[in-house]
Amino acid sequence: QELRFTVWTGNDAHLAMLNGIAEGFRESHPDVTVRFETIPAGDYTQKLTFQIAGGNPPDLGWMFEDSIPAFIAAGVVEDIGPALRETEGYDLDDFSGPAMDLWSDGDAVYGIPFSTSPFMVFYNKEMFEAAGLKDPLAMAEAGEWTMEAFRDAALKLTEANDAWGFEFKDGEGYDSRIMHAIMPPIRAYGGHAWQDGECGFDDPEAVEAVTMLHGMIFEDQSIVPPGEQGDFFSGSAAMTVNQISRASKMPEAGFEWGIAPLPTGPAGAAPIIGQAGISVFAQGDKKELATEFAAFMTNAENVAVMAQFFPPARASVLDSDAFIDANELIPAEQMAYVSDAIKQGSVLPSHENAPKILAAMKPRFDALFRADADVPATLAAVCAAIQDEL
Amino acid sequence: MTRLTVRNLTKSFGKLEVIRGIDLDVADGEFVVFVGPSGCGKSTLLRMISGLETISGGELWIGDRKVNEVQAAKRGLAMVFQSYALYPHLTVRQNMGFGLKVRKESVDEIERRVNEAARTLQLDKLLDRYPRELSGGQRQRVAIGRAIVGDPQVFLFDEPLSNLDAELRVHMRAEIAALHRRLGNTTIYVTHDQIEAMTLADRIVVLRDGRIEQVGTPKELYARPDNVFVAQFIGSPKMNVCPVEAIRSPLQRAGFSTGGATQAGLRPEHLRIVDEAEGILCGRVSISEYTGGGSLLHVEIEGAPVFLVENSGDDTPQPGDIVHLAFSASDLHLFDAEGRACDREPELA
Amino acid sequence: MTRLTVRNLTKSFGKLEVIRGIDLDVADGEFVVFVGPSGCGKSTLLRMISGLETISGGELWIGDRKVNEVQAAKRGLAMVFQSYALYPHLTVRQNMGFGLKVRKESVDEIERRVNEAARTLQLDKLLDRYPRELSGGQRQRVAIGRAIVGDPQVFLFDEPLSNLDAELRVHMRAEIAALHRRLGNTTIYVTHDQIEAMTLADRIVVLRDGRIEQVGTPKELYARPDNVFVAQFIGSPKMNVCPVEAIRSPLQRAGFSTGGATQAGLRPEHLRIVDEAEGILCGRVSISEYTGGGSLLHVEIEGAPVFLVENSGDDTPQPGDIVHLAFSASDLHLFDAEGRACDREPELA
Amino acid sequence: MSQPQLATVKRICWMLSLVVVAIPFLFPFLWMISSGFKGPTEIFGEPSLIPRTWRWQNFVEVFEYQPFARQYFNSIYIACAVTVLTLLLSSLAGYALARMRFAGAALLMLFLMSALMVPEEVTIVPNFFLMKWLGVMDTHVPLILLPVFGPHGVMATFLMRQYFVALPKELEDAGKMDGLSRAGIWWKIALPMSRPALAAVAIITFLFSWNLFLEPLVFISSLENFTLPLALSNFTDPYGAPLWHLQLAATSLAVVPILIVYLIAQRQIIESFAMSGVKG
Amino acid sequence: MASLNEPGTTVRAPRAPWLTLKRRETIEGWLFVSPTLIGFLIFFLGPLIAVVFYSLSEWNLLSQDTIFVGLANYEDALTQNPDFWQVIRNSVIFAAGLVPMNMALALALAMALARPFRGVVFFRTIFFAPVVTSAVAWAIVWKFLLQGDAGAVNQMLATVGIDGPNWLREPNWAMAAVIVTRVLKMVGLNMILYIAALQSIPRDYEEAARLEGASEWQIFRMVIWPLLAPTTLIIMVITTIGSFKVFDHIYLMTGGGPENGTLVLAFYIYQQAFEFFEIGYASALAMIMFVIVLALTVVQLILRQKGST
Ligand SMILES: Nc1ncnc2c1ncn2[C@@H]1O[C@H](COP(=O)(O)OP(=O)(O)OP(=O)(O)O)[C@@H](O)[C@H]1O
Ligand SMILES: Nc1ncnc2c1ncn2[C@@H]1O[C@H](COP(=O)(O)OP(=O)(O)OP(=O)(O)O)[C@@H](O)[C@H]1O
Ligand SMILES: [Mg+2]
Ligand SMILES: [Mg+2]
Repeated sequence: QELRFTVWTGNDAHLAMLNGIAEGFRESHPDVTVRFETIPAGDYTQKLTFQIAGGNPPDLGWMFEDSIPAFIAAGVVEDIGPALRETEGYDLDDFSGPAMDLWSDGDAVYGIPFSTSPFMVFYNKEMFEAAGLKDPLAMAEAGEWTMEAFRDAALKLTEANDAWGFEFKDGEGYDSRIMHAIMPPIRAYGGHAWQDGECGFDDPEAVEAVTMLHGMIFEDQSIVPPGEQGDFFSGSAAMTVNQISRASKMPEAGFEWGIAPLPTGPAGAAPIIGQAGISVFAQGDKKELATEFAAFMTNAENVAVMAQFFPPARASVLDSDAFIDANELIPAEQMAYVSDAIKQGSVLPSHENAPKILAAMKPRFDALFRADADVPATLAAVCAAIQDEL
Repeated sequence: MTRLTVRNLTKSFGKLEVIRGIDLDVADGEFVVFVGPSGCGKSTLLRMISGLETISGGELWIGDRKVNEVQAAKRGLAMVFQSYALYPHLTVRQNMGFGLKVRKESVDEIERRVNEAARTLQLDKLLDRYPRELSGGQRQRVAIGRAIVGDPQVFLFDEPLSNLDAELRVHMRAEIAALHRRLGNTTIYVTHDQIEAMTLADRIVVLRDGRIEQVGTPKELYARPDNVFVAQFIGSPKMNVCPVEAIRSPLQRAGFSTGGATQAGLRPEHLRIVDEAEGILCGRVSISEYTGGGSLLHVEIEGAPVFLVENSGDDTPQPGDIVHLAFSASDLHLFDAEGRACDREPELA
Repeated sequence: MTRLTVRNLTKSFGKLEVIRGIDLDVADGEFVVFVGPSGCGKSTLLRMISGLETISGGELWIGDRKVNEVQAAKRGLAMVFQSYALYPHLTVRQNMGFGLKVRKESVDEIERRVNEAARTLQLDKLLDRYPRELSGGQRQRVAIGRAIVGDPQVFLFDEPLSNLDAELRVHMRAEIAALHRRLGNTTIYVTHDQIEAMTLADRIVVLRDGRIEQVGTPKELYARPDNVFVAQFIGSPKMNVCPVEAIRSPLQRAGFSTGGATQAGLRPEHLRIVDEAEGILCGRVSISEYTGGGSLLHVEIEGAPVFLVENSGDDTPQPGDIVHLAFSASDLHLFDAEGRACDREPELA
Repeated sequence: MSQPQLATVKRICWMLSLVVVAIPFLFPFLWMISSGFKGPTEIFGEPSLIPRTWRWQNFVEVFEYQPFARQYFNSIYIACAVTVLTLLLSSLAGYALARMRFAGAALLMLFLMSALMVPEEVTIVPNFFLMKWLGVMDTHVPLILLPVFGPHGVMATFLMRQYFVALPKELEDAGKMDGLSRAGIWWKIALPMSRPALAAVAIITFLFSWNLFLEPLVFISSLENFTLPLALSNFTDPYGAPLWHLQLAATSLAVVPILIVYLIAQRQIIESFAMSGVKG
Repeated sequence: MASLNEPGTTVRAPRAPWLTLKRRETIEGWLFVSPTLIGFLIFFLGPLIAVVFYSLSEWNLLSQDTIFVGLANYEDALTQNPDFWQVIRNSVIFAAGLVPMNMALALALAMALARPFRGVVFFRTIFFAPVVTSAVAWAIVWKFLLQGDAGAVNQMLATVGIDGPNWLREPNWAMAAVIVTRVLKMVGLNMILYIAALQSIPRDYEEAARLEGASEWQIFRMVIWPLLAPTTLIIMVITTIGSFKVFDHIYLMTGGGPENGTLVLAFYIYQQAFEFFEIGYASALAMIMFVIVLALTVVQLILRQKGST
């Protein structure tokens, strides 16, 4: 028998690891092979939908955090909760509560996060030294790594180096990564995107946070502005926000670097995590087998294996020294922050209408990211645009 | 048995009736030429015979087979087209052998017959050329060669010479005549050039507007046209036709009776320039066109349209000169109000 | 002052020399026709005169102005194209007024001149039609009308009649002649039809391969061609030419001296069918083509190529008949080995 | 200044202005090819047309990152299949519409022509379900069928018809007299004579298929079934951020061969466009 | 043998067979068109009719729920949805910008390159090259060249002292940028069509006009341009339809942004259907698009009818 498993990675190391896990599964199920199908991330949800609507669903698949609610709402992912609970030696409760929030509804479990990756600040040590600034990690330790400190650092970095102070995630903060750009400050200021069908972008906290970002971009000119390239990894920006998997890009970069937690704000620390889970599709004809494989893949042992690339959500693994030491690129003291962030972090806002909400938000945010934008008014417009979908 | 019989043949394109009931018998071995002005239906009629155009009404017999619904290729005829229609991507040899090949003749047989036809037409040396490498006359000959290899019962030609220059046309015309004499096939030939028709035909069919105006030998048509149309169509330059009224008194003076005729016709080559004494008609030369062997005079006769006069003498009148014209009674053609020729008793008697 | 003077004019397209040194004088009001086989450079020469083609070498004078480098529009000439080149999107009126309009003449003036030209050419009723709504002859007339409204000093025509059918060609030819007589402009006319040349020209220029073969009045060219080429080019059907050798003995018997000539030429219309006694040449009719007024005989004379003979008598010989041919001494053309005409003392004397 | 000198000056000005206009057409290609040799960091650095370091391994990585050779092949074979099928069907139908007098031909022509006015976007959704029903999702079948039978196929049919209408009819009549069947005439006479039109249709069809984007985007999901346009927009890291250096290297790889073919055949291409009825 | 003289009465005269030449032709004709016709019915006409039905329902692709809603989708688009009118406006602006620019440039290039001269092949090649280049490649490259300060275009403008805008970030400039780059991509095709048309205009017309004293501009304006009218019309129809279909270019260059400034109908349909999976709504939009394109084409064809009589 063959299980089709859609993933969005084409990375050889990732696939080797996945195939290794599949190989392990054959010990108990000798006649089962698992075929990992790569669908590029950009079109992943769309193609997956086509496969499902087209009557050709995979048995299992990776799911993005922002698309899972819609899939749950449409009833196309299987509730594997009961099966997991019955699985021997599978400790469902080992998964941290906040991490499971998105994937379960009461007792029903629609997916298991295999990657729970917090957003961290990557920074260029050399540029910090050139600007005569204290290392962010040290600031964090001292509790000084606040939004003000961040803004101040960015400005000084920009002035001291022939580079931007800060780059949004992958430079896509104005396009596909708007939420990654705005949510850390909004949360740090105590705001939220939406809750219970109510838009939060026009709350004072959010307005204040966005105003700060706007000021950094257009007054301080310390954040790479829209339409410009200021790639952190090629040394054109001093700081960026990203997930730790991006550390793999660092050896090429050729400068001293480090990672630090997100800066805190008036509302304290607000770590943010991005998630991806494994789901079993309701239309598949080998659902039981698929569920068994999902369980196998996310048992403690395999989660530890995957931890080399994907930060785990199992508390037991997170606390293990193995995890802390696992990443050869990141020193242990920095990994500790990662670990903390996973446990305390909350996922980015999601919604079953996420694609429409994002599409509705996008043009209003385009208007926001202009030098002469009226921040509160624009945010109000954002809320007006998305209210119907919430 | 390659008589060709046409009975009340009609053809309509949509509402437009193009052939309006043609009856015709072509004897075995006869060379019949269709002439007529452009658009009169010559090609359409020929194509109906060939099978390239469907028949709307009437009957078409080739030999004793009714062929109305027989496919073109199965009627046993061959056609030579105005543009020659040589396949540009095939050599002369392949062009000529094409029909045989389609009919699945053996390679040897094809070879034999192509060579034979090529010899007949002196195409031996050109067999491996492509049409584009041939001159107009050679193409024409290949087109004929292609027609004869199939050994057809009937040959059809649609203006085969109209793409050639004047010189070559005279030459190829003679060749076609020679070929017909040699092979003796029944032949139908379409042209709008009446000289070609005259020189080639056993019988000429004059068409007009989808109807036959007259059928006869070239001589009959030239000497005794049935009507004004044929009279003007056959002969070049064309017959001068004028109302009898305009020249009644000169005619009467000369003793020609005009009966009930309303129109009189005189061919340019039948008008002689004579002394005032002998002259029947008199007019002023408006243009005199020198043609080498002679000259063509445009003569203005009072009350009548301009007369063309062929003058082969060396003493060419100049424009402005007054000339006197004579002709013999037998050369005067008379037509009634409908344009039909009036019986000419003197000759019938 | 609209003489046209051409001095050693040459033209090359890249390496290809197309016009190889032409000298020519056209008098004021003269009608000069260029003839020659296809590709000989007639159009090119005309276009060089018009200014549409640049001049590679030599000089071109219109009146007493050297115009080698003068723009086409400023040379004061008008041209009628073979295709007529009527603008399909403009009415006849607009077509005729086009040149005046681009030269910014006043609307009234344009109106006046177009109407005048239209009257001259009987186009009054057609002024609001589009070219596609006109017959060939009418288009031709509009093309001429367009040329005359500009009141040019010189008219240029490039095969203006070659798109018309035979009948119409005869008619339009006469019209052009009449027009020229009326307006009297210097005119240069290109054609490859020698009958057209003969009937229209004051003088004919025979071109061959970019060079002038002969210049002269139609009569001169017909009666005294400078060389075989001109002899065969002028006259239709073309002159029979054969080696003197082949007919030396009959000629000598008849008392014609051939001098040092190697080729002899006889026009078909100058050969008469006579009794055996009078006959100079004797041959067998291979084809006899009836042409209404007479017939065209293909006569095979032993040792010589086939002779064409025009026979206007009514007693047409049949194929196979033996005929005897006679001609007068003045109609015998003699040429030397290079094809140049030999002086004929009898006539010079 | 004499006339020839004036002409020379005019010519030079003329050429210069053409060169200026040509820049926005040419520059993207130069830039693309040069960027294909740059490292990921250099692309964003100081712009220069000549790479500071030539990074040849981009072109190796292109093939490692995804089955690019396979995708390249997919595009080629799909485009070939579409082209051959389109030529075949459009010439058949175009021939019939131009040459055969059969009841309903005129109406049929109008009917088909209406397709020219309907963008593919309109019918893609039902076609999606049709393909699902046929069980050919994530195969190349839709990418072949839809161009052949969609508006583009109709356009090709129309072009072929226009050309056939203008072809001299006598050759076909000759074929008929020689005993060829209709199909024989079409295959042995009409087709060989319509090479310019076939070439023009082949070129537009090949390009059409080669550049097809929406259909593959909708119908293809697995990497090894991708066609080039999809593959090109798919040089992203696992999180969706573009890998510019690879993308541009791959783009060069996709564009350059076509350009070379075009350069070699450009005279014929222009001629066949000119000779075929493409001009309308 | 007597009967031979009267063919109409011979015993051998067969009755007219059923398979007359005319019937044969009809059957063959339909056989020839049948592959195309059947494919057309299945893959084009059928789907087109289906779209009409889809457009009357609310249908989410993911959940596969279908509810018949009548004309609600149309109502929503035409009266409720503010984006819709912006999309229509964008499409119209896009077409209104692209079509004239494309045609003017194509004609200008064709006029320059219709007659042979040294280097003509080189230039024709350059102008046609983008046509044979994949739209994806073209969009990707231009997206790069048009970046804010770092992009090659602005760098070049900077050398002549112009401070270029942030092309793809400002709605109006973004629209201009997608139009211009699309024109650059496609103008070669129209150029070739115009060249073909120009070459088929007999030179006589031009020469006649020149002889009559017309200037180059007058020749173009009064002779060439009117003669090109049929070609111009065809090109206009094709280009207009094409401009409404543009999807990939915008998808890749701007994704419809910024501020929906380049969100055109084709892209919007795609988004509704394949990003939001709103099949019913997308189908209604598709029908609207169909009607618009149809109307434009008919208007243009009517203009042609008027122009030619
Ligand atoms: N396929 C057709 N459809 C409609 N009308 C046609 C068709 N073919 C010919 N006709 C019309 O039939 C008439 C006769 O045409 P036909 O070609 O037989 O004339 P023709 O005598 O051969 O003329 P020409 O000397 O110019 O060749 C013309 O009026 C022509 O317009
Ligand atoms: N633009 C050109 N480029 C190169 N060669 C040319 C050009 N125009 C004419 N020729 C060549 O010049 C020669 C003379 O051409 P021209 O058109 O003057 O002949 P013509 O006497 O008018 O012939 P026709 O009777 O066929 O019109 C021909 O060999 C032709 O091929
Ligand atoms: Mg005909
Ligand atoms: Mg010429």
